[in-house]
Amino acid sequence: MSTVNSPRFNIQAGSELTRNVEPLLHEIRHALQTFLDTGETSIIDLRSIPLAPGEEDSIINTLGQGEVQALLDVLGPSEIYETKYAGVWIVTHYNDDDNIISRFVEITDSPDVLKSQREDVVDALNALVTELGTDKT
Amino acid sequence: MTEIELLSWARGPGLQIATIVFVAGVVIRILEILLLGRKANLAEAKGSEMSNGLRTIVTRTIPDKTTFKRSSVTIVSGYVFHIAMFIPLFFFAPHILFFKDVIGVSWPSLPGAVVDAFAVISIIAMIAVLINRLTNRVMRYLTNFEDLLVWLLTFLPLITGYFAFHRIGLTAPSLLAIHLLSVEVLLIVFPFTKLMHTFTLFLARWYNGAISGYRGVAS
Amino acid sequence: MTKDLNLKNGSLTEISPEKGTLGETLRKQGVSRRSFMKFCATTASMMALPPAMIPSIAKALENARRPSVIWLSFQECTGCTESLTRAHTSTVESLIFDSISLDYHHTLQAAAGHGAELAREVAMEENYGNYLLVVDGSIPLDNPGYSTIAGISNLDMLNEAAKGAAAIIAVGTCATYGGIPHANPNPTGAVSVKDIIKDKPIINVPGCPPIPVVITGVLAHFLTFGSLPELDHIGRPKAFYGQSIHDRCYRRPFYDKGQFAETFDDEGAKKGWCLFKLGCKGPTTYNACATTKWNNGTSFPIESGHPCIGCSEPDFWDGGGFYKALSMPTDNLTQTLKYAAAGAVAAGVTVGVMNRSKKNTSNKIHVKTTLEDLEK
Amino acid sequence: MTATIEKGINALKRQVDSSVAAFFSSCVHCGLCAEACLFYTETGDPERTPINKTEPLRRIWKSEYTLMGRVGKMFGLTKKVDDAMLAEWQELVYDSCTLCGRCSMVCPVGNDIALMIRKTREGMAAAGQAPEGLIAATGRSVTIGSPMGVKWPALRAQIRHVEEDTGLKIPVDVPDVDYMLLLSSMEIMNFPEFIEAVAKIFDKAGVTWTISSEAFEATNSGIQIGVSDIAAELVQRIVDVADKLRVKTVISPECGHAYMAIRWDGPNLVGKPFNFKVRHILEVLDDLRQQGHLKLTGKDSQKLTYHDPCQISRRGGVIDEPRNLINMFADNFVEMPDGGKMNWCCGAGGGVSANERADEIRIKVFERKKAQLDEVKPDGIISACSNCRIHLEDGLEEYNMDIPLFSLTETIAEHLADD
Repeated sequence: MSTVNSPRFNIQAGSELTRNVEPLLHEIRHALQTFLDTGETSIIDLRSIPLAPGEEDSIINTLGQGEVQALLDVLGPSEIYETKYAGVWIVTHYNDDDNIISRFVEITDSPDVLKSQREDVVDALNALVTELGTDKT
Repeated sequence: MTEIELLSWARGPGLQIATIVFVAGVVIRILEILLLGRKANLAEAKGSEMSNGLRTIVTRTIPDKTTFKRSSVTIVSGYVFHIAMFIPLFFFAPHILFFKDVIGVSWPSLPGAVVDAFAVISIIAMIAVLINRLTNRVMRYLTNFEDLLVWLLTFLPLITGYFAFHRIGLTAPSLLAIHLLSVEVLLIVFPFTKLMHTFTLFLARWYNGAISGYRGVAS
Repeated sequence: MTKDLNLKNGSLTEISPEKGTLGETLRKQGVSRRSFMKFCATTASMMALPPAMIPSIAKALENARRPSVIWLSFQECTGCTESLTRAHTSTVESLIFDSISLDYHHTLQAAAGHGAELAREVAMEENYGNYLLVVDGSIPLDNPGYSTIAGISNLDMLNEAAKGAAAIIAVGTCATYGGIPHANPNPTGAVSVKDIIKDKPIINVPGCPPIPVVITGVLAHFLTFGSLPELDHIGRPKAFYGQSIHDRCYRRPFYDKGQFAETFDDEGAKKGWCLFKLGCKGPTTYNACATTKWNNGTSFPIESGHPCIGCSEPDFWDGGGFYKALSMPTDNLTQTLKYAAAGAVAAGVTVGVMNRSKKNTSNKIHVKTTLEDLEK
Repeated sequence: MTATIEKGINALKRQVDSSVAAFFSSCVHCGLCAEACLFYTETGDPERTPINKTEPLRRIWKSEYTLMGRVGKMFGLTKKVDDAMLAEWQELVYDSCTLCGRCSMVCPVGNDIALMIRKTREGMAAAGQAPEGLIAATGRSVTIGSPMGVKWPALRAQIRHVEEDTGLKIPVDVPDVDYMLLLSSMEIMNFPEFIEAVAKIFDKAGVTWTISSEAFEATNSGIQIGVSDIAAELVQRIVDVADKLRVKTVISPECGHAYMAIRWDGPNLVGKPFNFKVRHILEVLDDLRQQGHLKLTGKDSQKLTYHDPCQISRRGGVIDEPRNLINMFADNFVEMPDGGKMNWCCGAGGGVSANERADEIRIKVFERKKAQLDEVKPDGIISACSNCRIHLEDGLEEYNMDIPLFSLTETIAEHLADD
């Protein structure tokens, strides 16, 4: 999945490198608590935080894999899955060349992008109508 | 002038000018001293000039017990400041690289945290040195404009170095440029002020030891 | 007329004479709402904006008007355009370019000769006061003949194009700070855009080349907010140039611990230790390489084992050599040291001789002191 | 009647050599020398800081022999040395310094400040800024032969007394002997027991010696006032006689600066090495001890301490010898704190005792010696300098301290074994 980020050098990956791994996990914990208390969702951009090679993997590995997985085909693939901690989702967007272009941790019951979008539903109806050749009116 | 241009100037022409003035000044000053010459002693010797002169260069580093007791503040602050200053100066990796580039010799560096700690100690000690200079009645009496100027010019590289290390206040190139410029000012005034004691104290101690040693006294 | 030119133009964008909103354009292209959301999320990430802003970005982008963009290339190597077109290979970033009307770019456009120049003139006229002017390359002030396009000197073309521009984006270190053409001894008298244009907002996107997402990020910001991003004291968007490479470098802990690679193939290099001693300019270089990375987020120079050369800073070419550590003097001090010392020995001996003759004089004029001489 | 500021400045110019230049270049105004100087510690006056006393010499060095000084002089920026300035410094250079050299031992950069003050006196004296008392003493030394005005008949009378008391013959003007004994006027006038002691010891040891009727005075006012020309003249008198009598060794008596003058400064003043050796009486006695020619009897169980005269110990190098000798007869010898080369001066050397104007401060700074003695609380003090001895007596009396003083040579004579 993340071959792009696998270390090329024998760098001792671990939290002591940038010291950002643990604080980030705690941030997720706080967000989950808030979500439970108030229903407020949050999104963390993994690319906005300096991480050493291997550290992103370390976060991903810690969060683990849960029950739900989805693969989207939207201008290149996107991958969404729930971690072993319910309510914590990993959203990874790839480009056509399967390179990660953005990656988020979402704390919510279901990431918005997973849902069918109103505009697309409208288009879908139109398309279905055209397909069936039925006049709406 | 952008900060990078300033940094380039400080690393290039600024450093050249400072080095020329510093090296030429120090060499001229030392020759100026040595070439004055000293008459050979015609009295029958009781001890050796050379060996005691060399000995005193080393031993004069340690104060005698009574003097230490009587002037402990001056001695402790002075020693702490000097020693703590030499650690960042000679054991901070970027500084070692500088020396390596100029004189071709290099040695192991100390971790940033250690260097930083000594820099802080040195800064505190320098402030103590200043306070002592302004409050100790003898030092206050002896202090002239040059003493204060030299204190300031020694303090600036330390404090700017500390700011550059921690990137406080300005952008990194500006901090680095200011640090280098402060060092260059120090180098330029060096040969013409009491900063020369860095070199001449070895001469002075040698003469003292030699004069004493000739008479059979370990000074 | 406009339509014809656009056809000849054959730019990266869909030819769209009416220039509707971005939302309309995308829908026409059959881009789904989900894709658009992905695009917005990625754009936010790219611009280093907090994810909470994604909905407002989506709204703004949807209603954004497609601006006319004129791209002028002066003394440059086309590396900036190459960097940008690499960015273009990824689907999402391409939307940014789909959302502008690139009316003139002499490397990318299909049109040639008088037609190409006419396209520029027409775009300038039609969008006077509203178009974005992108410049890569430096401008020679020495002899205008060093770099001309269609017989027009770079200086004249820049001055003319700048007049009607809403803003100017200087792309690459040449356009922002003079770059390699400006490097000592600067034979063409190369200068940057901001050295010439004083009365327009200029965004500097330095780098040799700049990070592609930084270029697209700045465009996205302009599209999203219709304004320029916040700039630092030398005109760079703070979102990308706010922190130094050193500050965001994953090798920073090694620097702090004093663990350095001494050569490119020693144990330290293999262990990924800090490259400061190999000349890394990370501490004085402000850019986003360490977080956005290159080649679709693959890595950045330091991650590949090479020190930062400081390409996004002014005069990086004249910094005393890429492999000379920052704390080293840029010139040969050893030589200076030797000459200064040699000269000083001569001067010192002269001073010494003067001192001695002065003392000899005092010895000569000294008359033996007797008892009578002790009182005035 | 012919001293001028120009002569003073010229004299100071002649004093600057590489050591002085190195010293002044190294001073960082740390003030440690003040704490080594009894004239500062006992008065607390910062102007009495040793290095400050060298200011006239420093100004001349700076303006005449340094690059910046030369440039500064062109623009009139250097501090001037003039009559008023020297007059202001006179009390510091003469009254507040015994040239004891303790400052030279503590200066962290190694400045021999005592030497610098000694050199400063050359300029002061040439400019007519020496104290009256010292000028008068110097005048007596040159014209009469002794700073106290002691002439040969007076010594001859003392010798006769000693001969009568001891039954020993004191050799006078005998050529080709091993030793020629010099005396200080103080010994002749106040402590003739010293002559007696030497006569007894030498008699037992069987050495050949003599006293010269032409040159018996060991002290040298020229050194104290700071006029090398006069000091050289006084030394030359001794050299001439010693050469004439072809003596092997000239003995400097129990006097500190006399030893400095003849032993260390002498050859340099007259400009050539001596044909004879110069030894302090304590060195001679210690030699005799080593050779087994000095046999003592009886041990003294009193608590005794030794006051190191500065010019003999710290400045002269005779430190171990007195201790070797004392241990021959003392059971309970105690060092003073800082004893040896770091001993504190009594406060009367370097011409201070010859300078009446300094009487008050001389007694004041004795408090330092008093503090040292208070720590040891000795039953007796031994020393080897009659100038120290006179002043110690003054001081002990002034501060109501009842401690007897002994001359080391005399004490040894008292312990001589009867074979």
